[in-house]
This record gives sequence, structure tokens and C-alpha cells, in this order.
Amino acid sequence: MITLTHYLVLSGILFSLGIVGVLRRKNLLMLFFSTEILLNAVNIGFTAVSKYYGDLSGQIFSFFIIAIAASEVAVGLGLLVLWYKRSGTVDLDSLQMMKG
Amino acid sequence: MEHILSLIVFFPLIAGIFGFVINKENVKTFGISVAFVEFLLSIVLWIAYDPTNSGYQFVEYSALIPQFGVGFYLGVDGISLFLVILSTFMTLVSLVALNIKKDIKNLVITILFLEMTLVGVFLSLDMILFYIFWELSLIPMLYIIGAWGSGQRIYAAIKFFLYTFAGSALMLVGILYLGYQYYLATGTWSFAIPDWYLLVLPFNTQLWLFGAFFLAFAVKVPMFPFHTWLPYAHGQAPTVGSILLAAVMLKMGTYAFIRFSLPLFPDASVYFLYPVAIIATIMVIYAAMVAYAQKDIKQVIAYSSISHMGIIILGIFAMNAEGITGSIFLMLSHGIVSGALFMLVGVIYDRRHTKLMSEFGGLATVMPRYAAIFGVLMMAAVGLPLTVGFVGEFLSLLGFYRVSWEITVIAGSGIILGAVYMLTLYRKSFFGKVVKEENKTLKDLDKREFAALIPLVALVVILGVYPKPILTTIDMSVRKTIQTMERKALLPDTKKFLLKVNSIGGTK
Amino acid sequence: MEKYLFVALFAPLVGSLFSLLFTAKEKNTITAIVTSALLLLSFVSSLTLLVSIHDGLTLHVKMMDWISAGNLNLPFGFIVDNVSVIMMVTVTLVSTVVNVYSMGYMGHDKGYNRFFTYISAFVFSMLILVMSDNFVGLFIGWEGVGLCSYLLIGFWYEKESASWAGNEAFIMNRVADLGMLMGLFLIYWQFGTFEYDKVFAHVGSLNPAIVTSIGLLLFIGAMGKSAQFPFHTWLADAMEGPTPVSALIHAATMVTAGVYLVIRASALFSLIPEVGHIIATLGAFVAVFAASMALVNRDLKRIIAYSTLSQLGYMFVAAGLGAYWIALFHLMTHAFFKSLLFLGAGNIMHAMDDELDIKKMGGLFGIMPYTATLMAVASVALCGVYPFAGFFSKDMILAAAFNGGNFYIWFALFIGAGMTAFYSFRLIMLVFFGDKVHKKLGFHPHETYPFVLWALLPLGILSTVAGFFEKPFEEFVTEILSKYEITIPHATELGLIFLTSAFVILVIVATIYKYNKGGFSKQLENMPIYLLLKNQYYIPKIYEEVIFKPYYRLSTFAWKQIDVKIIDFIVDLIAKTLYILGQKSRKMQSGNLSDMLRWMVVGIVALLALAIFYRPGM
Amino acid sequence: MLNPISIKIATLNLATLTPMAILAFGALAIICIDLFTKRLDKSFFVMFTLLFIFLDFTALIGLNGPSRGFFGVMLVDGMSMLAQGIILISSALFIITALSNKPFKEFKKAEYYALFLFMIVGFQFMVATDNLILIFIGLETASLALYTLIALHNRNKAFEAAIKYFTMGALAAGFFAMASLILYALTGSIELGVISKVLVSRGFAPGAFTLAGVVFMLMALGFKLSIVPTHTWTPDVYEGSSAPLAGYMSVVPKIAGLVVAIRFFDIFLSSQIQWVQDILIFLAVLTMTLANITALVQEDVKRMLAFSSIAHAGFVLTAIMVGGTQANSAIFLYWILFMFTNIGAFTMLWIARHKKNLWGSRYQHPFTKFSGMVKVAPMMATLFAIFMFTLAGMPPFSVFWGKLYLISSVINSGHVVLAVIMVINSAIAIYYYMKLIVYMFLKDPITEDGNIYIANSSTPIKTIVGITLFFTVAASIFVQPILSVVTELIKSSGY
Amino acid sequence: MFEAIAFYTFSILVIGMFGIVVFSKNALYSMSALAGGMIFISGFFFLLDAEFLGVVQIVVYTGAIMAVYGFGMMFFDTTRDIKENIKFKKIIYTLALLSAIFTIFILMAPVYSVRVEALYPAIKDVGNIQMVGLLLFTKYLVPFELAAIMLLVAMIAGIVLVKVKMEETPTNIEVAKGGK
Repeated sequence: MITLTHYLVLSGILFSLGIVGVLRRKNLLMLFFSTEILLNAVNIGFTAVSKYYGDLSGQIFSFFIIAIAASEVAVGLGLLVLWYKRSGTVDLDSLQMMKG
Repeated sequence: MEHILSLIVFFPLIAGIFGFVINKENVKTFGISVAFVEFLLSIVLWIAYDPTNSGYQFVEYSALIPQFGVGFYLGVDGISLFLVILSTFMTLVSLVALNIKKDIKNLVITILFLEMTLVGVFLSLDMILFYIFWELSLIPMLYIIGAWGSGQRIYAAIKFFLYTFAGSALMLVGILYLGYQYYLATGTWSFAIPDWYLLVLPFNTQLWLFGAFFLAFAVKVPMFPFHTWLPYAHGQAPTVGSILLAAVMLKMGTYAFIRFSLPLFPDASVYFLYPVAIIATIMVIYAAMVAYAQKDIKQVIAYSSISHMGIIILGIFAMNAEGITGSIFLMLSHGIVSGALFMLVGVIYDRRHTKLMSEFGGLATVMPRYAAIFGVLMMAAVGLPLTVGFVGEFLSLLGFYRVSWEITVIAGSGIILGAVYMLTLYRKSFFGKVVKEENKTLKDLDKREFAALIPLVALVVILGVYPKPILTTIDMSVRKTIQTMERKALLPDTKKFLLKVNSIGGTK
Repeated sequence: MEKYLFVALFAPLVGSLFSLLFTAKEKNTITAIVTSALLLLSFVSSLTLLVSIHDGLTLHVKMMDWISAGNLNLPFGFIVDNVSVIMMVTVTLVSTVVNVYSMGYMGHDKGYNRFFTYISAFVFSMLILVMSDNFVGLFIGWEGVGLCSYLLIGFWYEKESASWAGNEAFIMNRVADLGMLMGLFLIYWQFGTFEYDKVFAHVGSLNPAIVTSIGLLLFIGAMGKSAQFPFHTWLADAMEGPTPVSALIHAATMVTAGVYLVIRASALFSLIPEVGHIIATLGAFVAVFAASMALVNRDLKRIIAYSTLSQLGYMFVAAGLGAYWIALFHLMTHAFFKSLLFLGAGNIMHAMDDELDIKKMGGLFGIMPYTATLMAVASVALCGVYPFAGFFSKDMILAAAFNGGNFYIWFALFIGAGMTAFYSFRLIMLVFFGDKVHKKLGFHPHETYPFVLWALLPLGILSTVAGFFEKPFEEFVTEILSKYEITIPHATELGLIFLTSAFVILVIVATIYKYNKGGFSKQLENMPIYLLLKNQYYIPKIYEEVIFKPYYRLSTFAWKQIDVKIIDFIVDLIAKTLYILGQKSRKMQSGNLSDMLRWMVVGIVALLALAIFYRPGM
Repeated sequence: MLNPISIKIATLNLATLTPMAILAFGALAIICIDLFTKRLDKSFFVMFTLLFIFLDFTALIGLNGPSRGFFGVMLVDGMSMLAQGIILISSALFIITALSNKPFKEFKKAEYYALFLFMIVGFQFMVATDNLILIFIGLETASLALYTLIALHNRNKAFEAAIKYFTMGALAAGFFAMASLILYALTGSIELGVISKVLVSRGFAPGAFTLAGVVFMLMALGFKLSIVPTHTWTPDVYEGSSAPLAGYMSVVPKIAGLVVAIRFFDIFLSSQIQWVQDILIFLAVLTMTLANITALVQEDVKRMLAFSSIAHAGFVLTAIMVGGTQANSAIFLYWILFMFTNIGAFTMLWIARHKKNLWGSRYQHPFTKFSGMVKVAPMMATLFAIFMFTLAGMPPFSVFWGKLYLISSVINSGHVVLAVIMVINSAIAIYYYMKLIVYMFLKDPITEDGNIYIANSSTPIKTIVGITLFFTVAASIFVQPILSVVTELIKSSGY
Repeated sequence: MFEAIAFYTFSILVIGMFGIVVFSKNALYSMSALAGGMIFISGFFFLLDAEFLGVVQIVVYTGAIMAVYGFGMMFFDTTRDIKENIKFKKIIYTLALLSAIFTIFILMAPVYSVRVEALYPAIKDVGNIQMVGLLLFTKYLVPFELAAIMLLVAMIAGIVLVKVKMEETPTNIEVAKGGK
């Protein structure tokens, strides 16, 4: 019997995977991939809760999260393009002008 | 006379703002005129003041934040009256003595601004208002020391500012806590001091609050071991800064002790009496010793201020009318005397650009008038009778004798050590032969310097011979403060103590 | 009569203020004339008052309020009674003489005007001291004379030693003043007032322990002003000042203020005989101690100064033993002959271009006979030879000592008298007789101005005849001071007088004989006792090593080590620590995005850990 | 089968939506106008924007809360109105600074203004609801627009700032989503009101699960509020963006975040959950202390101000911890006063913006740049000094009153030690504010030319400075009216 | 039973895919794995009776988002293996491990044991899509509209950002690189 906990744990595992990606990626593009994983992990959780509670709000939330993910991609890539044009790299370590 | 206090507080500010427009050449004259008018106003206040009334007079109140109990609340009583006059007077004198050319306009405006804050501190009857002026007074002094000082001026200015600001941080918590206590007791917010006088606090609360206020006042006074900002500030400050710092600003701390610590926390004050008295005694002796070791004339006077402030603290914590009245008078006299001494150091610094004793010697031959005035003020500083310095010192020590003769004896050695460093200073710089070539051609005091110094010397003598009108006025209000303490005292020990120190006779 | 009081009191002040106007100007004889005239006026007024007092009047004036705070109400009050009027007369008389004398003595000094300012100011202070009706008023005068003394000792401020001596005098007096101040405080808190009348009226009902404390504290003040051991060193050093000053302040008037205080507070001291005993013992000790130092000293003025010290010791013996009127009497006679002695010495110095070493003089009698005569008279009076003034007063003191049964005190005084005789005549012999050493050294001494000598004449006369006023004096002052009954048999008393006189005269004769023969051999000078005496028992050195230098070192330590290296260091350390922490925390802000993200995750992880493991009240 | 649904317009309470609708319309209008007429001057855009902000403001004032609209999604209560008011006023102040003397590319673009208006819409939604979905979308709308606005400043640093901000924002968005998931899993609702009820009814069990929700929410909101350890973006982003935008960022996103935080933490604080209180105290202390200490060593005024605004946020966090009417009123009082001052201060930097780099460092506004400014530009220096002292909480200037009321509320809740830590922090803080003053007033000038300090000034900007200065200096008079309004509104919202 | 098999299968697949996304050195693999993972996630949605979401997931993610990423990859020329200078690996993995443990530990707590009354219960016999549609256009109308604005913002932002012309001189870029 697959319970809600199964889904939530899966969601947690995926979220952690996303965090690993966010932590170790130096390539900004691939770092953005990881943030997508974070949001998707949450989506699974929402839908599962929605199902088990018989409440639709979770699905709606997931829906909006997808929309948000899409918007973020647009802006994020826009910024990356800008930076790439300027510096020729999307390596995160190139963003070191400001510190201290 | 309705709004004379507001006028006295804000006149310098408004005049200072006008000052921005005035031509650079005339700004000093403007400043002197303003300070003079301000001084006249304070004299008018004195004349109009009813010395038989011990309460607050010319009270003005307008609510600022009624919801939070903060109001623009001014009033004057015998304790503050003369400190206000001292502030206006010393500002006037220091402006007369001013001979800085650099950025004179900014300087004059800053001094006027400072005057406002000083007067405001003494006239505020609302704790928040008091705190405002208390903190505001740091800004002009920071600028004066930092911009017109010498040597490590910026270090000194920052040190002064940070130290005193940090010191009063806890006071803010104390104020707010007290406000809350008042709120709990009465259901309304108020930061008005007369209201607070009605508030009886539990002993433990008193202890904590006393501590919070103490730190702020101790730094300002400055009490040992919070005094190290003072030598730097004085050492680097221009003459005008030193005068106002020593003459008026240091008094803010001791004034606050009388105004707040004693009547608000009578039990705690008595409880902490001995620690405070011991600190004060250390101040007196330690500062006198350090002063003796100094090589710089100005530093000697700076440390001597600490020493004198120690006696003032003792007088305050005598908690009897003699001691407190004496300490207030000593505040006035120390204001006049230290101000004048700093001015005198300024005179010689202007001529030689050094303040080291070793650079001088034999000045009495070259500058006899200067030497004479210095001598008079030195004698006032060491507390010679019939000078202004004696009355306060005598009364303060007299008052504290009732509390503890042992401590009084030890602190009283300050009058010996004071003579030691002062006379040594005088001997090294004024006596002996003129050795240095550049000293042989020094000019004696000029008219401007005379104009600034003569009033001070005159006051030193007049107030030394006839201090009574001032003393009685102060005494009235001091007695009232003591009555407040007696009324509010919780512990039987406190009551017994207050009764004892305020009565004559009885065996030891 | 009040106007006489005010005239007597304020005439010197007026004089002082008048000459103050001229201080910065060239020498102007008018200052000297005006001040002298005013001092004379003061003297005349004092005399008038004396007469009135004698007729039974007592003046008690409250001029104006001074300090009032709490329970304290302190007016400027003056009292002229039998005791104070004696002091007034003495002070104004001696000061008038000294002032006139100084016109000659200071004639060539560039501080001429300044000098007269100080002298008059001193007289004013001294008059306040003696006329005040309360302890604080006395303290005003007390400090005032201290100030003038400081100024006058350091009159030649260009001399390093003079300014040093001035400081020493002032500071040492301050030490003692502290004691006195404490005494005043104690009085106030017991009586609520400082007025003599009220204090003395109630002193009897007080706890004896407190009275003892008051007495001791006041006496500490008296010790300082009267230069009693251990405060005595300043007096010898004070001889750096101009000689008229030494005569007026450090012989006749100011130094006797301590004695005056004890006399004034006799009502108090008479209640505490044990303190009186201490005073007497100390006085006796100083009488011998100071005299012994005078034995070997070669400095003209220091010898006289030690003599003054010794005589002050005599006075304290009398005062301590309750013979207040005798003390006062000796005070007065001493004022006459000691100032005469000093002024004579001043003449010599004037003649010898300020040379002070008596071994460099000799044979001056031929050159300045009048001075010599006056000094001889003064010396004889000092030694207490009949019929000179000193005889009467000094013998009374010896009798009083014997009377109280304090034979060791008597013996000490007896020895002291002998020593006095020796050093006085050693001085006379070395200065006025014997070889004219000064000629070899190239001095050209000469007699001083006649008017100066005339001015000295009154003192000379008084030194001679004052003793005969003993009885009227006793009657006069014991109207308010307690009587002192000599209880020993009259024969014993006479015997003692004879014994003392004989001893003194013997010593005088022996001294004259010895010095006529050429004095003592040089070898004596290597004896330890000689060195001890010559170095003033090493006391100045001890003070220097044990107090002055360590104090300076301690001060420097307090400044350099405690203030700068500890307290300020801690203050700066707090600031620096914050700053260094800032630099450390700045590393958190590495600017690297990865690090930033990691910090966020660190936050999450840490808080989650807390959520799991930290559960207060859940 | 679904039944047909009929909804009466009146029940929707359209009014709750009007303020946002006005702005959204304005934004679209700008884009459309730009389509048709090219080469419009920036003054047109600015005034057009301002006009819509004004309309929005009037619409806002017309509302009377507390009321809900659109099926309970919209929540117009006193707090949201206050927050919207703050957002709109600072937006108005900000947009005027676009009228600078020097030309800047971004201000020529119509999109800039459109995005700006959309951003405001986002923030307004964020504060005007208790629905987590709407909060999230509002947040993202505003954030995405803000990232773009930063990047449009068109400097390398601006891009760097935008990317850093964006990336961290994405992670924070993940946290927010996770928090919502946990809360949803716990309560089956995504509305704070319902969540609160359910949680309370169950006694917040299971503990760790609930607290995990708090943790994720705290970090997500903490990112907006720049709470340690999510604060690291702040200095870099402020440095990279234009000065007025940095000032804007230090006020507006934070007040939006604060409102959400107040709403969210109220659930736990009114039930006296010790853990939440402790954590908030801990984070608040950590935030202000770390920020203050780091600010001490900054070499650039803008970065210093960034750390200062972190510290201010830490300050305000304490009031969130306290909860209750006084504390919440204190937050808003503080923030209103802080808004004027901080925008004023950043505008001063904007005025001093100058291309020439006389001071040879990587910074745009290093402290050395302002050396001896009082000699060459005394007025500017004085104003700057007033702003600095105000930020330091020097009485009687505006922020002092906020600080006073805030610390008072902390004390009243019995956290005296926390109050002491707060004042000690403000004592540390004064050092770095004073550093600038020391440079301006006490050091010798580096240049004779005072123009470099006012190169970018123009009448509108001066007006802005004048307004902010007025509210800063004369605060003593305004505190009472502001406070009474704030208290009334907060009370009416039930906090 | 079917549910369990499907759940575990999809779980392994998704975790595997996302593992590749996170750990792969090749951006192309990474992206492809991401796309795959997204599709598998939609499987969960279908499993959970959220058909609408499943469709949206596939359409939006794989159809739109991945396309944009693909475009980005081409632009950035990151199809080859990329070198990443990863420092402090230990810290990273400790953090990751801890966060995983904590998150999972917390999420394992049984929450649904207490039944919660559904606010918006799914109505029987009404399709998922219908229900979602109903909610979106009533209750969630405002968020929906705001989401529209958000997408508009994203669009404008994307366009404006890509349009930006470079202003600063190359020296500044040097500075930027020098900052490493």
C-alpha cells in the first residue's frame, strides 16, 4: 500500500537531490536545472497530499508552481545570455567582482 | 515669560541657521551677539525665577506623542537654573576667546548648535527629550574636536563619540523600562520626570535601573575607569572645544545623577553608595596622580577635571543638602575654572603651538599678566578659600563626611594632590628662568583675551566671596529632591540613612 | 567701634589692591608708602580696639552671609576679644615695621610693587585668621596666609630653589590642612555650626572620644602651619624668600597661627588633657630637635628659622599644658625679638650681597654697629636673659612644664634653652666678631639706611621691655582664657628660674669665649653627630626618597601603565576586537554565489536540526 | 456533475482588486503607448508612472478594511493597507529619481516602467492576501521584475548582482514551495487563517513536521528580509544596482516580506510556541550583530548601507518575535520612518554619482570619495550627515522614534536582555555611519571640485531629498499622527 | 499493487534521472535526463488522478522549458563536457546528506492520520480537468490572472534583457575576470 508518506519521502529525496545540485553545480545553466528539480519535488508532494486529502488546492498549487518555474526560466536564461555575452562564460566563479 | 524656556533652548539653533547666510567675516561677531543675547535671556530667567519656590518654574508642556507619553516638557528649578546660566555664559566667553580662522562659519554655527543641546539637557523635564538633547550634544562636539583639533583629532573625536554614545545605550533601555513600569502602575504612558518621581519601584528593579543609568552618566562624567576618552578629547580638541567640554558637558553626567538616579532610585542609590564613593575616591586620587605625571599642560588640566568630578560625585552621594548643594556649586565653579584654564592653555598654544611644560619656563617674566591670571585660576582650582573653588569642594566633602569619614579623608587628600600637580605645573611653566629663545618674545595677553578672561576671574572671586544667593536657590530645590528620596524610600535602612545624613549631632 | 574693626581689617586689603595696580609697572615708591600708611592705620585701629577691649568691650560683628546650604549657615563673622586683639596688635605692628623696613631692603628689586601687594595681602589674611568668629573663617585666613607665604617664598621665582620651596611650603601645609578640614567637618556634624561661641558652649556635653578626635585633627592643622615635626622641613626651605618675609611670616606671625588655633580653641583643648599632653610632648621634642639642627648650620637665616621652630615648640608646650596665656605671651614676645633678629639678618645680607654663609662673614661689628646691637639685643631676648622679653615668657613656660609634673618636658626645654644660647651667640660671634673673612672674599659690606634702622627701633625696644608687661597681659587675656595656676612653691619656681638663667648665661659666656679663641676644630665636622645635624637628621632626604620620588614614579606608573596600557588598552581592545571580528565575518561575504547558496542551505540544515533536537516546552 | 455556478459581482468585492488593477492597466498602457510612439522622453514615463501610482494610492485610501474579496483570496485589512501605502509612497519617491541629470539607458526604456509597475502589483498582491498561492505568485512576479530592473542598470556589476539575486531567489522559491507543501500536508489548506486554526486545534503536532514548515518558511521569507544566513546577496546586489533602486530594495521587498512574516508567525506566537520565539530571537540577534560587525569594515558607502539595512531588518525581526499590537505597530512605524531616511540616503548617493573615478578603487562610492566633502559641498555633506545620524538612530531624527517604540515593545514583552543587545548593537552601528561623517567633515578634501558630488542632481531629485529630509528631521511632529494611524489599522486587522 | 509497482518504478526512474542531472558532467546528458525526469514525474500525476497536471507537466516542461534550455545550451555552447571547479566537496556532501536525512526524517512522520476536512473536495463523477478549471476560474481567478501578469513580466524581462546593448568598455570585463 502506497501511503502519503511514501510520496512525501520521495518528494523529500528529490528535494534533497535538487539541493545537492544547487550546492555543487558551478555551471549556472545546470544550477538552474537543479532549481527545477526542487520545484518538481514539491509538485509531487502537493499532488499526493491533494489526492489523499481529496482536496484540489494542492493540484492548483502545483499548477502555479509550474507556471512560476516557467517564468523563472525565461528571466534566468535572459540574465545568463546577458552575462554570457559580456563575459563569454556561464561559470559561476566568474561572478566575483563584488565581495567583502 | 510664558515661553522663555523654549526661547532659551531654540534661540541659538535658529540663530545658528540664520548664521549660514552671514558673511564669513562677520560671523564671529554674529555668534558673540547671539551668545550674548542668549546669556541675557538666561539672566532674565534668573531674575524672574522665584527663589522661594523649590518646584519647577516656567513649565511648558506640549504633547509630542501623547499615545506614548512623550512630550515637549521644559521646566527649570534651582538645580538646573545655574547650569543653564553656566552654559550660556561659557558659550559666550568661549566665543569671545575664539580666534580660529579656519572655517569659522561652521565653527560658530556648531557652537551655537551645541549651546542649544546643552541648555536643552538641563531644561528637559521629559526623559525622552532629555535623551534627545543628551545624544545630540555629541554631534557638535564630534565636529569641533574632529575638524579643528590637532594631532590625532579624528581618533580622539571618534573615541569621544563612540564611548559616550555606547555608554548611554543602556540608559535608553532603562528609560523605556521605567516608562513601562509607569505604564503598568498607572495605565498611561509618561516619560515626564515629575510623574516618575511619584513612582515607587521595587528594590530589585531599582538596582538594575540604577546600573543602567549609572553607566551612561559614569561615562559622561567621566568616572574611573570609563575616563580614558577625556584626555584624548581634551588633548586634541581646540580651545573652544575643551572649554565647553570641560565646563559644561561633563556636568551633564553629574546633573543627571542628581536629577534622576537619586530621586528615582533612592534605595538603590543608598545601596550602591559605597561602591560609587570608592570609585569617586579612586577618581580623585588616581586622576590627580596621573595629572602629576603629565607633560602636557592641557592634559594636566584634563585629568584635574576628572579629579574634581570625583569630588562632585562624592558630594552628590552624600545625599544631604550640604553635599548636593555643594556639588552643584562645584559644578559651576569647576565649569568656570576649568573653562578659564583651558582658555589660558589655548592662549599659550596659539603663541607657541605647543603645550608641553618642558617648552616653557619663566613665563611669569615674559607674560606677567598671563601668569597672574593663571595663578588666580590655579588657586581657584586647588580650592583656596574666597575663590569659587573652595565653596563647592568644602561643602561636598563636608556633606560626605557625614556618610563616611574614612572615605572623606582619603578623597580629601585630593586637595593635597591637586596642589601638587597644579603647583608643579605652574612652577615648571611660569617660574624659573626663560631658557628658550622663542619664549623671550612672547606677547602678553591681548585685548580679546582679556575680555574673555576678566569676567571669569571676576566670577571666580565674586562667587568665592558671596556665593549665597546661588547657594540658597540651589538649596531649596535640593531639599525638595531629598524629600522626594525620603518619601520614596522603601527600605527602612534607606530611610534611616537619609535621616542620619540630613541631621546634625548624634554619636558616631 | 565696629568701624575700627573694619578699618583694621580692610586697610591692608585696600593697600594690597592699590599696589596690585602697579605690579606690572616699574618700581614705584608710592606703593610702599601707601601700604605702610595703611598698615600703620590698621595698627592704630588695632591699638584703639585694644584700649576699648581693655575697657571691657567685646566686638562681635556679622558682616554678611557667606555660605548657606542645608543646615549650614555660615556668615563672615568677626570677633575682637582679648585674645584676637593681642594678635591683631602684634601682627599689624610687626607688619608695619617690616613694610617700612622693606622699602629699603627691597629697594632695588624689580618686583618692588608686587612685594608690597603680597605683604599687605598677607596681613589681611592674617587678620581674618585671628579675627574670625568661626572655624571656617579661621580656615580662610589660614589658607590665605598659606597662599601669601607661597607667593612670598617663591618671590624670586626665577630661582629654582625658591619656587621649589614655595611649593613645598604650600603642599606641606595642605597636608596638615586636610587634617584641620576633617576637624572642621567633625565639628560641624556635631554642633551644626562653626562658631566658636556655640561650639565651645556645647563641647562639654559631647562624647570625649569625639572631642579628642576634634582636638587631634585641629592640632594636625596647627602642626602644619607651625611647622612642627614632621611638617617642619618647609620652614627652613622657606628662607628662600626675601628676608622681611621671613621676619614677618616665618617668624612673627603666620607660623604662630597654629599656636593661636590651640589657644583659640582652648575651651576644647582644656577638656582633653591627654591631647594637650601630646601637644606638649611634641612641642618639647621640636624645641630640642630644631635647636640641635641650628647648632651646626652655617646658613644665617636657617639658623634663625630653626630657632623659630624651637621657639614654636616652646609655645606648644605651654599651650599643651593648658597655660594658654603663657603661650600667647611667648608668642607675642617671640614675634618682637624674632622679627628683629630676622630683619637684622636682612641688613647683614643686604650688606653682604645676599651671602648667607656665616663662616664667610666675621668682624662686621665695626661696619654695622647699629645692626649688631639690635641683633645682640634680640639674641639675648631669645636666650631669655633678664630683663629681656624672652626671659619672662620662656621661664614661665619652663615653670609650667615643671608645674605639671612633666619633668622630662622641663628637662628638654632646659636643654633647649642652652642650645638656644649656644647657636645664638655662635651666630653673633661668627658674624660680628672674629676674622673679617668677607674681606678676602671681596665683599664690601656697609650699614643700611637710617630709616630702616629707625624702623627697627620699636622692635628693639619691645624686645627689651615687653617682659615687664607680663602681669597686665595676664590679667587682660585671662579674662577669656583660663587662668593657669602655678602650684609649685614659689621658692622652687625661683630656683628653677635661677638655674635656667645661670645655665643660659654660662653657655653664652662659654660660647663667646670659645669663638673668641677661634671656634671649634674642623675635625668635629666629621663626627657622625655633626653630619646628622648638618643634614637635618636626613629628614629632607628621607622625604625626597620615600615620598616625593616614589610618588612621581607611582604617578608615572599610573599614567603609563595603568591608564594607557591597561584601561585605555581594554577600551581600544573592545573596539579592535569588533573590528577584527568584522574582518573575519567579511570572509563570509566571499562574493562567490556557491558560497552564498551554501550558507542558505546551512541555515536550513541547522534550523532543521534544531527543529528535531531542540524542543523547549513542546 | 457540476452544477452551474452563478456568482454575483457584488459578492466579489471588486474594490479590493482595484489598486492592483489600476497599476496593471498602467503598465500595459505604457507598453502600448511605447508601441505606437517611439522616442518618448523619460520625463513622460516617470510622470505617467507617477500618475498611476497616485491613482492606485487614492484607490487604496478609498478601501475600508478589513474585508475580503474574490472568494476570500483577497484580504484587505489594515496591515495590508499600511504596507501598500508604504510600497506606493516609496515607489513614488523612487521613480522620481529617474529624472536625474545624467542620462541612464534604462530610464529610456518603456519596459523599465512597465516592469516597475508590475513589480508593485506583485508586492501589493503579496501583502493583500493570506493565501499562500497568491503570496507566492505575487512574490515571484515582483522578484522577477526586480531582477530585471537590476540588470537593466547595464553595468557588469549590475548583471552580476541580478544573477546572484536571481539564483538565490530561485532556491528561496524552492524553500517557499517546500514550506507550503509541509503546511498543506499538515493542515490540508493553503490559507494562513485555516492553517492557523487547524494547527492550533491539533496542538501543533507533530512537532518536527510543523517546525520544519516554519524553518522553510523562515528561510524563504528570510531571504527577502535578508536575515542571516540568507543575507549574503544584499551587499552585492545593492552595490550592483543603481543607488535609488538599492534604496528601494531595502524598503519595499522587505515590508512585503515583513507583512507575510507577521501574518505567518502570528500563528505560532499567539500560541506561545517557545521554539519559534527562541529561533527568531537567535536569528534577529545574529542578523543585527553580524551585519553591524561586517559593516564596520566596509570601504564602500553603498555596501555599508546594505549591511546597515540588514541590521535594521534584524532589529525589526525582534518585533515580529514579540507580536501584539504595539510590536506590530512598531514595525510599521519603524519602517515608515526608515523608508524616508533610507531612500533619502540612497538618493544622496545617486546625486553623488559620477563617472570619473578619482579614488582608484573598485567601488563606486568608497568612503574616500567623500573626504572633506563639507569643504566643497557643505550643504550636501550636512544633509548626508543628517541621514547617517538618522539611520544610526540618533535622536530626535525619525528612525530614533521607531527604534524607541520598537525597543519599548521588546521590553514590554519582558525581553530586557534582548533590548540590551539591541541597544549595544545600535552603539556598534553608529561607528560605521559615523565613518562617513568623519570622512566628510573631518578629513581633507580630495578634490576642489564640488560638482562631482552633485553631478547627477536635478530639481526633481532635490525635491525628493527635500521631502525625505523633511520627514526625517521633523519626525518628532509626525510620529504621533503616524503612530495613531498605524496603531488603529493594526488593531483593526486583529494583530 | 499496481500502484506500488508504478510508484517504485517511477520513483527509481525519477531519482535516477535527477541523479544524472545533478551529477553528470555533460550538460546535454544533464538536460536530457531532466527532460526525462519531468516526463516520469507526470507519471506520478496520472497515478495520483491529476490528469490535468500530468498534461501540463509534459507540455510546459518538456515542451516549453526544456526547449528554452536547449536553446540556451546551444547559445552557451555547453554541449561538451564541462569542467567545474568544485571546492569543499566534503562540506557540500555533508550538508546535502544532512538536509536529506532531516527532510526525510521529518516527512516520514505520519500526518494524514488525522483526517483533515477538505476545503475543496473533488466531486465525484466530475473530471479532474473540469474541477481544476472550475477552481481556477472561481476561487483562484486572481492568482491565475496574476500568474498571467507574471508570465508577461517574464516575457518582457526576457526580451528586454536579451536586447540590452553592451555599454561598458572591455577593461571592465578584464576587471571582472581578474576578480576570480
